[in-house]
Amino acid sequence: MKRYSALGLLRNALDYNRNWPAAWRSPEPKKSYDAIIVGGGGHGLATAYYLARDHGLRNVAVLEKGWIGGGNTGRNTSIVRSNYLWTEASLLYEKSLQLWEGLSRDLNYNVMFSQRGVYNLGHSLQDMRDIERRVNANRLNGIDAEVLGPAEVKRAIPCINTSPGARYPILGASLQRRGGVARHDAVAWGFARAADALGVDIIEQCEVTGIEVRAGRAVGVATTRGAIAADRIGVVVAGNAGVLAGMAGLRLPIESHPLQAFVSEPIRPVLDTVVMSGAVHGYISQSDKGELVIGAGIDAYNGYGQRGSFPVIEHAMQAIIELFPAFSRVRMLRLWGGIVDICPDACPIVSKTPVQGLYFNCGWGTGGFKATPGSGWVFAHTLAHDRPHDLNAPFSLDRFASGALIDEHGAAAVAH
Amino acid sequence: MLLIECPWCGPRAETEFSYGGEAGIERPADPYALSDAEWADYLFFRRNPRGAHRELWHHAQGCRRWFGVERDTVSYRIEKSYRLSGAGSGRPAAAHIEASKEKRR
Amino acid sequence: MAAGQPNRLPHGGRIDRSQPLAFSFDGRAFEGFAGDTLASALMAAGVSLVGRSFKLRRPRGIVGSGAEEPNAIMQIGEGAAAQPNLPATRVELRGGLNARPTRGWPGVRFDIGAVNDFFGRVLGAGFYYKTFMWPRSWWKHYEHAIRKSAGFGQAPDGPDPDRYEHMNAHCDVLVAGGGPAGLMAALAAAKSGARVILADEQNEFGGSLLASAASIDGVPAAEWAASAVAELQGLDDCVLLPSSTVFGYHDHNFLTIAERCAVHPGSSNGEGVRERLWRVRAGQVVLAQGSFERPLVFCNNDRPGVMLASAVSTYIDRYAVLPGRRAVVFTNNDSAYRAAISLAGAGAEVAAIVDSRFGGDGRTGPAGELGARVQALGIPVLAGHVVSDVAGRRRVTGASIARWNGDSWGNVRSTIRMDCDLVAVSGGWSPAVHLHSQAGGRLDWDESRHCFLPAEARQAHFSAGAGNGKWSLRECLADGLRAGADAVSKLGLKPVAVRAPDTDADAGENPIEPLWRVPAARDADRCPRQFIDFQNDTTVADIRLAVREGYRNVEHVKRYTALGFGTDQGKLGNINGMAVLANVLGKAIPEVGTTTFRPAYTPVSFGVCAGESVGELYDPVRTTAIHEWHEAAGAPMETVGQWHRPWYFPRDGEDLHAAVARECLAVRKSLGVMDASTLGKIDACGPDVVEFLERIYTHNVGRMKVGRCAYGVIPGEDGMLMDDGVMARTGEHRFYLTTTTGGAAAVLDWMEKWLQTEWPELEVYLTSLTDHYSTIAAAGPNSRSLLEKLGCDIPLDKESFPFMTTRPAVLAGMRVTLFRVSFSGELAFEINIDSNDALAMWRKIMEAGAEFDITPYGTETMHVLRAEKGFIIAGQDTDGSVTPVDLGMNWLLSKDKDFLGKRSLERPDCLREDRKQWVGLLSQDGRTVLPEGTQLIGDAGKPAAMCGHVTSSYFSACLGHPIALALVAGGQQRKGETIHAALSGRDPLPVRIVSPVFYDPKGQRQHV
Amino acid sequence: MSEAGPPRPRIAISVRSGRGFLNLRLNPRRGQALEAAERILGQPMPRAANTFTAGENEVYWLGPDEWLVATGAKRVSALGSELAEALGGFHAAVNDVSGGHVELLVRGADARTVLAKGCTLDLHPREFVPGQCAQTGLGRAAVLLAAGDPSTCTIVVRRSFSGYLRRWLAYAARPRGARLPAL
Repeated sequence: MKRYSALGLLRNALDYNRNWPAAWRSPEPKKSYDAIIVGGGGHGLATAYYLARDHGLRNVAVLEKGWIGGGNTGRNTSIVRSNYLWTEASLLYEKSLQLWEGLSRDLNYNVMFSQRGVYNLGHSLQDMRDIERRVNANRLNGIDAEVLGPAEVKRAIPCINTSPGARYPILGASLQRRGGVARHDAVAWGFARAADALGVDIIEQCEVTGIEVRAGRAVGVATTRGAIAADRIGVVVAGNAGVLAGMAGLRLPIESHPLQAFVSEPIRPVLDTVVMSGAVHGYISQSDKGELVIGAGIDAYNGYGQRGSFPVIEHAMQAIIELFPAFSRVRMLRLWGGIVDICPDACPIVSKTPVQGLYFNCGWGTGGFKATPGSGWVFAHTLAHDRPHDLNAPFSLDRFASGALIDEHGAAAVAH
Repeated sequence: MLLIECPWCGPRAETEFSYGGEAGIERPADPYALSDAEWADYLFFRRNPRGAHRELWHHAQGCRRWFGVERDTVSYRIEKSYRLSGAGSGRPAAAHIEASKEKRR
Repeated sequence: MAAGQPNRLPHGGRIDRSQPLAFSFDGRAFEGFAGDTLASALMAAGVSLVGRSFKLRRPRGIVGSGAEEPNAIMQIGEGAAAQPNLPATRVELRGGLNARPTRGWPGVRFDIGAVNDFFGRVLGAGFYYKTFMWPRSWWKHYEHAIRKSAGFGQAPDGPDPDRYEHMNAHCDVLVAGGGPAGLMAALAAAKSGARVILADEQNEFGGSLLASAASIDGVPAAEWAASAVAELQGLDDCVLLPSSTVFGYHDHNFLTIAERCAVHPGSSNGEGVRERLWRVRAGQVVLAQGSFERPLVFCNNDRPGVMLASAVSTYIDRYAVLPGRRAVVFTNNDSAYRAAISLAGAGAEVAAIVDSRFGGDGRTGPAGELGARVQALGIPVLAGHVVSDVAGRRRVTGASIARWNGDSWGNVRSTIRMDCDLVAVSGGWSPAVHLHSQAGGRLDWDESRHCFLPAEARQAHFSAGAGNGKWSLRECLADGLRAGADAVSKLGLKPVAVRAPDTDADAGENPIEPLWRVPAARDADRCPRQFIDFQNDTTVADIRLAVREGYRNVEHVKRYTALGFGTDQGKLGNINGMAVLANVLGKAIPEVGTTTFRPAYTPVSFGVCAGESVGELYDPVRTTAIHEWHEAAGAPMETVGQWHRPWYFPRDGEDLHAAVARECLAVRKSLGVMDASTLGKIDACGPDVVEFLERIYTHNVGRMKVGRCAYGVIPGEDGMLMDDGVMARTGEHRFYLTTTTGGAAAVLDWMEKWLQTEWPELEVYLTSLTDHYSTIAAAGPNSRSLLEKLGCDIPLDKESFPFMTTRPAVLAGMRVTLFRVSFSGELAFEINIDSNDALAMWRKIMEAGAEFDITPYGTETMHVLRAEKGFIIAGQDTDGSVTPVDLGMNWLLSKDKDFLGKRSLERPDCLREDRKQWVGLLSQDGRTVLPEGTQLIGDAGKPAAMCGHVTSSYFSACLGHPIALALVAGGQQRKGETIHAALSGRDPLPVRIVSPVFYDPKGQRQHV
Repeated sequence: MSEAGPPRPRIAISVRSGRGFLNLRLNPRRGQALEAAERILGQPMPRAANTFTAGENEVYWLGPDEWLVATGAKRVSALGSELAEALGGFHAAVNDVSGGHVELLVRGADARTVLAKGCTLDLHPREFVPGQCAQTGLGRAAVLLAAGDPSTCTIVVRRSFSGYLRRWLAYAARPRGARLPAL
């Protein structure tokens, strides 16, 4: 891999940018691999990267049915934080956040991880109890967190409405200063480039149509580009996990729903942090280009259509205007939808399965983007050692039978 | 915004309804006869298909009836909606009622 | 010529010269006319530099005349009524309008940022992914600098002074677009008796007819449009929506339209409506939104003065503005010839029509009528030539013209140089297929028209007119008529025969020949910039770079180069970009893929999407029948779900703590009263009601005698506590159930779902009585005396009316139901009364209670009193992960029956002994009130594993010390143990695990 | 306050006081329960979904086994007892819900247009004809709407939402001079 550098940028510019190499190759699939990752989203590419970097597994392919990063990786609001309620969840997301903090250098690709802070607003006494509980738990887990009053929120975010007369007045907030946003496409591209440099084959336009299981062991996949054998197969396909599981005769406790988001036209910088609210459902940040990036709620029905119902968008607009009355005249530019796979406890499954050599990483719900490096890191460990890392052991498939759910629905109303 | 046909009130806007998930999940007659895994399957595991889906909707702002809908989860097109206690509910409702009456006796 | 309007033509146009309008742009004063857009007025005034591009800060002029405009992005107005990012082409001029350019510092005419243009090569596509990484901690500084140049306009600085609203509408046929095709479709549908809505984004119907020189049925096109509109207005059930953009086509034929009602931002003053969102459910839809002209891609094609040919015509014919004095027209199709004719007719000199076609056969121009007209006007046609570059920086000063051999990627040498101040370009047309695509419709590449056409519809819609690839006026009219009739037939109506009008418009006989990139003197990476996306500065070289770096999928290319991500959403550039990409990849255009369009077709304000549900209407405030008394008493309100409940009742100067201490003591010592009306209340009756409730609740419901009350909990099927409340058996087959305030709707839904979907054989009727009954809780040792004083028709002594029973009664002359239940642990009565009488009863109670110093209390005191007694608040002490067993409620779980959730309690995790269990906590120091949400740790050492958290915590005035409730791992077996509360900024505080019942553990006080 | 300026929508909103309500549930296919109720009410019960009958009382269809009887506040108690007695032999539920409902009357040429701002039903006079009723949403509240003549609608709303709904109606009826195309 030719490393990017300031000097390289200049040199290439002088040469009219005619000598930039491809960021990743487009190889033909081999007959067999040590490991196959199904799904070329951020999580899958990260898994391949960490397999190659940390576990010495370089004969690895990432199979992507479309184009890499074309699923939820490219369809989210790019928020990164680790201030989850339950210890199990917060430690996993914290691992991810720590990886984010060095990711640009690590990958030699600027993923523009911007630690501009994440505010979770409280609008009722119960919200504030939940915030207090979560912040205290985060701190004890070594995760930065603080509780702010409405005046401090107003000082930090001048355009927010802290009027006590609001329908749902802001009573306070939690703040994770290390949280922030990143450039979503760059994450997929950066991991792809770095994994490719370590020998990983990234194969686009290659749809997996079957998983071959022999004597309880997964031995390969059938694809639109032929059969490919593999010692182990990791499946990371948000929005398709159930379909892939079905190919191996497995069932997953997942339901897929539309989740919508939208951006405004680019405006001059007015909001330099991330604001989330559960009661007044909406979350918002402003991109480096100036767009307000806003997440709406989940549509209630199951849906794979990558689009949702308009009233959900209307509601998000109302929520944003509640919080930021001045944004009423700003205009929505683009609206889109993703598919979120949701587990009963709003926590992911990063797990071995009853099929030997077949591993699933799914059910990230609305929390997938922020988990990208951490998810890949623990999944790579799970594949390489055929057992979960301590961090993802609680997120195994058998928790649904034992009842050991990690219910992030409960107190963390906004699980984005 | 979907247009959902309530079997009693006719087509109404989606905002009048609440969603109830996959239809036809029957509560096991004897939960204690089930292993933990089987119980978990009933509790948490759903078909979640890409394509035709039988699901429950509740006319929450209308007649308060739960009913069944057959909808495609990709195109969102609704093939039909049906009363749970009537024909086409996907489960033989009348027979079911008789059977459970039996059980109670 | 109008004063200060050097480019205004002396005659013509659809402007009102009797109404001059003064406006300002960039701090300078100008004048235009009513009927102008800001763009036409600026052009009339001779302003050609109106903006700067996003990245390279290149000087930019007006390119188009409609929604596609990428350059003239304006800030209109100021303060709270400001409107950022409006394209000048879409701003109707009004007197006093204040417009400012949105890019460029210190100004649009001199912009420091223009240095970017010189460093442009470094700033190629994706450059920021490759840099700003060293040193690691510096990204925030780099980003700070990058953000400084973010965005176009500025957000308003205060709450929106204007109003918005929604309007739900239903129609048989919605016609999107009121040009020739749309008008014909609407006429065909409406005359056949269909309910029609016709929406057009412009303030006048007619679309292209408003700037057309053709005549229809013997009258000028614009006049014909006006008469068609008049005819539609005369028809029943035809709603005409001008200034209304259909911006979203959603599932199930639901469409959203943004209507601009008040032209002047800020002028509605809270009275009128600025914008209205039409939410339309349409039987059929006719999409007639026209088409966008494509620019041509050549060196420096972004210079001010390079304009779309159709826009040139529009400025001349509709606005009577001459965009240039000496023009070069550059085209690969016939339509630009009309611009040449318009220019010549308006007195401009057309130096040449440079037509890339006809190079091979030696002809000098197009055959047919257009060719003849151009020839008659003496306009030279340079066939087989291209404009390869233009000169000038802030305004075009000349064009370099070269002979073209048909190879887009070879090099050409320009042989001709022409002076000019305007280059009118046409690269062909792209139908506005956005709504068709939003509706799920596929797009097909048309090899003869060289554009994407709508393929078969996926919802109930038809495309018509230019949006359907029908370029000539005659075809548009006929196609609109056809689509209208098709829509009507699909609805089962009989289409009424409508005659297709006749027109003298030319048809354009010579086919377009594709020209996706004009070659230059040097190769595509080294030649001057050839822009594809003007706003985002995406060039041909950027696309080549993206492909070189492996970003080959069209979505990767778009994201890597920002192509199509501007406020114009690629209306001008996307097709050119895809074609160039296809060229670079050596693929056919349809192989590269198409874009899936998403709403919004053009940007829409947050305000109009939100509608009226903002501010106090954001969410209903639910109030009880006694609410006005609480307000008059000055009680601050607590938000509980949608309800406003009195939090506490401060007496002069009291804070929360003082008021609550006083209220608590009053209840314990004498008499308190609270409004508990928000509790959910359900009447359940029927022959199977006992069987039903046995399945829902955990206790033995059947053992309750008529007249008895019982506390019950409802677990979910996962065994976790969902809700709780007191129930009363009011008859053999009848129960009165209460739920928590927040759980009322959910519990009723839960019960109905089981009844209707799983147990339809059970005969039970559930009726919500939440709003009908108000509930007044009178608590305290003197509560019985209060009721006696009010006058009650039943005996109230403890033998006749024991604890946990209910009786109908007449109290103070009013019919009530009394419950001897207590959430405070004191002697207490809950009075249920028809809400119509509740306020009167409350007042009587206050009056009668005076002698007992009756004290109204709010939710906070209620919480303290129940905590002293160890009663849970579902949702505060529980969080969806807590079972009744965890709460120490084993006594409530019947062994004799199954109930929902029971099986789940047998799962291994639910049987763990170290589950978090609910206990009481006492601060060892006897004075610290632990913050709710405090985490608990085993010992004070660090790092400490958390073993639980505080769910409720108060100072108990009655006990004289703080009390807390908590969930602690294995807590029920650890009573007496000391653990630690991890307090922020302090040493961990030792706390002792105790029983959650702090007060009157034997429960004697409520039994008196 | 000055009333100058463009006209406001033509709509009048009033609260009907002195009303009493009964919620009635019975199985219309079981025995003669429906007929028994009709004898007490002295008028037919609506059998078709989303219709109501007007006589001495208004009887609104709420669901396949549920009706709302609107009557005078003074009469409601006796009527409820009579119904309960007459239906004693059937699986039926009669509940006085007078305290739980507020009835509003909306009149005027623009009444339906104003309602359409917050209601997704098709309120066109040809579609929502006299004798029809519907439970639906209005703004963010659930309501029962009943069609009188083309310019009159009755709204029944739960008491705790009535304050909100009246504010919503006041807002929706307020704008001046807006084009309000007839539905």
